[in-house]
Amino acid sequence: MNMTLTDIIMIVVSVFLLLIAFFAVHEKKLIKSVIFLSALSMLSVVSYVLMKAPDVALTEAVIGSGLVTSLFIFTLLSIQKKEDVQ
Amino acid sequence: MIQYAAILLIFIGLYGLLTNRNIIKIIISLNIIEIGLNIFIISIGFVFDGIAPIMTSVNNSSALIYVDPVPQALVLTAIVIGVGTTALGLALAKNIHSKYKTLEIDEVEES
Amino acid sequence: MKKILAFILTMGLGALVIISLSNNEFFPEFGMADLTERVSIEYITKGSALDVIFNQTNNPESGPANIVTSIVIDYRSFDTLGEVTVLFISSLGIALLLGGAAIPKRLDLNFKPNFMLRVGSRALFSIIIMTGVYVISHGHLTPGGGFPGGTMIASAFLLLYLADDQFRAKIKGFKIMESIAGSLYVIIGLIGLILADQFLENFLPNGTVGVLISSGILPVVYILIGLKVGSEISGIIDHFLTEEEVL
Amino acid sequence: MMNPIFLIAFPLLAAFLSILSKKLAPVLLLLIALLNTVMAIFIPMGIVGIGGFSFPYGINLYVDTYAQIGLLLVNGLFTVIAILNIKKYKAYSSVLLVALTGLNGLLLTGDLFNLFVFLEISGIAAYLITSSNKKPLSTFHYLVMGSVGSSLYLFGLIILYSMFGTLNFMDMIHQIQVASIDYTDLILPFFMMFVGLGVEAKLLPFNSWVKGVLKHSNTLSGPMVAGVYAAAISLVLGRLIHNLFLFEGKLYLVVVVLLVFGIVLGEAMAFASDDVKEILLYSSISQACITALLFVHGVIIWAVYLIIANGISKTLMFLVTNRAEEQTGNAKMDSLQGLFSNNKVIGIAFTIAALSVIGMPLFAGFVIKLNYLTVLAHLDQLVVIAIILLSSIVEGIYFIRLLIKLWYPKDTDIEPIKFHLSYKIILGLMAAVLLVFGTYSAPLNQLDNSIDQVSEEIEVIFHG
Repeated sequence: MNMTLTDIIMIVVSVFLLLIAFFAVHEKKLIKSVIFLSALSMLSVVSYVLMKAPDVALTEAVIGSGLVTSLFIFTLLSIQKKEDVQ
Repeated sequence: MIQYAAILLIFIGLYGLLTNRNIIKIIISLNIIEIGLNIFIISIGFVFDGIAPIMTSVNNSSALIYVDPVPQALVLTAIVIGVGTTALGLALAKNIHSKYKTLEIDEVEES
Repeated sequence: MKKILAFILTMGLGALVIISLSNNEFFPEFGMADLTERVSIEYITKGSALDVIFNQTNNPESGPANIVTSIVIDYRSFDTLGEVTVLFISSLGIALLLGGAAIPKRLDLNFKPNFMLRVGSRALFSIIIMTGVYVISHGHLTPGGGFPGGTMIASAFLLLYLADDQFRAKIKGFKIMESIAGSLYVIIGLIGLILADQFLENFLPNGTVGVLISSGILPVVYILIGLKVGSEISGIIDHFLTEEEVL
Repeated sequence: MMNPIFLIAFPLLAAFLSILSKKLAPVLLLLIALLNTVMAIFIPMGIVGIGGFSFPYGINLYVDTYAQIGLLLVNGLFTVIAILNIKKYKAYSSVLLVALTGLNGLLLTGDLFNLFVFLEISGIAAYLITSSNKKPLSTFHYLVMGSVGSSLYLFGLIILYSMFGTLNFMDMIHQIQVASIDYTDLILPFFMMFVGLGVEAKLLPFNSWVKGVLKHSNTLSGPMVAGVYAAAISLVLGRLIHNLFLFEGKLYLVVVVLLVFGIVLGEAMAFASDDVKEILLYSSISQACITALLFVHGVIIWAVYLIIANGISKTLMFLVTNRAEEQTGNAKMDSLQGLFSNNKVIGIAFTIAALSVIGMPLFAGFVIKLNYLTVLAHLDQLVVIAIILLSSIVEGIYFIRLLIKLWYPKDTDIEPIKFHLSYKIILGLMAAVLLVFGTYSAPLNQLDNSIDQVSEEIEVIFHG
């Protein structure tokens, strides 16, 4: 089996993708679920780089894990603050 | 291998959509579907010994074997559309929480 | 129990899709995509019989050396116009949904940034802005372009929001920038219609492939998109981080 | 000089400029809506390229009689709703301008990925319009369903792209015709795209969002979602079904069963409910399923007329009901009892629209239903005819019951609901259209199935 390095990394990445997605769905605490989502987004950046798509990797890195995660965190923080106020 | 993982990722997102009752979890499942779909779109354009579709001074001719640039252009659009819907979903989640004091769909007794 | 059943069902559906795709002989294997049968061979060779050579070919059908950018901005520029509208409508929607605050005030999260963080972030702010501007302006040569560059500029503002809990960017300025950049993009499209008989056509000469000042109006369009995306996402961040001033 | 791209570029330019000044936005909205309606009349036919590239490589717009009728209907209904709601919903002017861009883009575009982008634009605009109902959970439900729908559509489209290598609508049809492919390989992408679009078109698999959105709708979101959006999405779906999907074999069976089940379920739910808006929304679900069924069987011209008649009558009925509900507080049948006794004009208009939907003679609905049933008879689709006739009977029962309730007041007189003069004029005009085409139905027969010239255009391009 001439498994070059990239083939091995691809298989590892796809296994991790499925694992982290499953954890993200099954996690009870919201903060952890958001962290798993951000990790999933970072993994998708790795898979874009492996599949020779630098443009998409850059966009997904900045928007996917950067912006989307911060929006989720801000929403959770403001909801947490409202619940503490009650 | 990545292509099959991407398709399964879409269906894990769908599974998350079906079983979760928390609004934030539903938005997370939507994002998982979009991430899986984007990886699938890029995976159909991959060519084994192709190079990134950018001409530089090193690989400077259009005769070289490139990866398919069209799915990458489509994914650029799909990512930003995903951000648009996610941001709207989160704004709605904040509104729902401030109006009904809960994020669980079953507890929101909307008539 | 219900969850396990649902999981088996969805995984079964996924396996069904995978099987039906794998024994569909028109659907290429993972790495076996043949570009000559696809539309993309035209985009790579830029429609010219002889090879496009970096730094040599003069005035090809579509200027950018980055083929993905040439598709996003030149061949399928109408998609990107729709794309910019999607971001515009979602930032408008967030202003509508979250914007009701009469006297908006910063959401006081329970962390007090110390003096060092506030000063340090000012320095980092300009570096991030510079990277964003670089990524936008070199969109037609290197990976990146309007969308990642614009988001980088917005993340610079995000840094200021996080580092200083009293900081509030001037929303009015973002709105004007967003509106002007968007309308300029449509007006460039209409000029293309008047000067060169089709909407969004590149009416300036393309120059040689790979030079910074090349591919006509496209870098200008990408800069406009970068500014628009940057101001819109900063507006979204501001709406997420402000709340009603409760007197 | 008159280029179809203006129908998309001017509303977009107006939308970008409208956020600068709150006062200017409503004026801009009305101006652009009227301009679009006028432009939709004089729009030239044929393929219009964008970006200056040859046919399959750039994106192009395609206009034939089918698209002209659709544009006129969608822009006209949009202007009507905008005029009637301009005072109450000033803040939504920019959102409505973007919705106008999205709807025109849906009807004009000749590129399948561009269709996905415009589907998202009009979808997000629709989420924001329904957020005016002040029910964030039903808007959220609509957002989730809409996102899943467009993701499925994109999934199916990408499979088609990887199989045939093109995203252009006509190029894709040509490649499928040329490629010797048996239909079983096309089942997965076509079904994904059909279900994806079916979400927005209120067809069965994913239309649970319709109840939440339309039940709490107001005079802006009700007619907009039930009238304008339903018409635009049905036209787009019809064009795809007629030219691209060409259902056959197992997929044809599955689709027909889904649609028939949608009709029966819609009628049953409408029959069982006592809320005027619920009756209207379930009837519009079953009408959407009937329209899709007609497209699947190739009855193009009568399906388009059905979309026009439904668009007009649903917009009219939702405007009347929501306007009345604003003053009485809830839309239950008995709380709106005797509504028409003191608003004669509105009552007549609503009755004409209701009777036209049922298909009573003397109204446009009758002519349309008669013709498409005869065409179906020629195709000997007996099961489909039986279902449609059954649904018309059930429809007749609950609409007549509704009309009786709304005409004859209870003994206790309720405070009179007054309708603004503009309502009376515009709704009267719309009802008049249904009446005229009911009695004088000659012009309906001028057009025939050739209004959708996509296949002729492909002949010209590839074998011209």
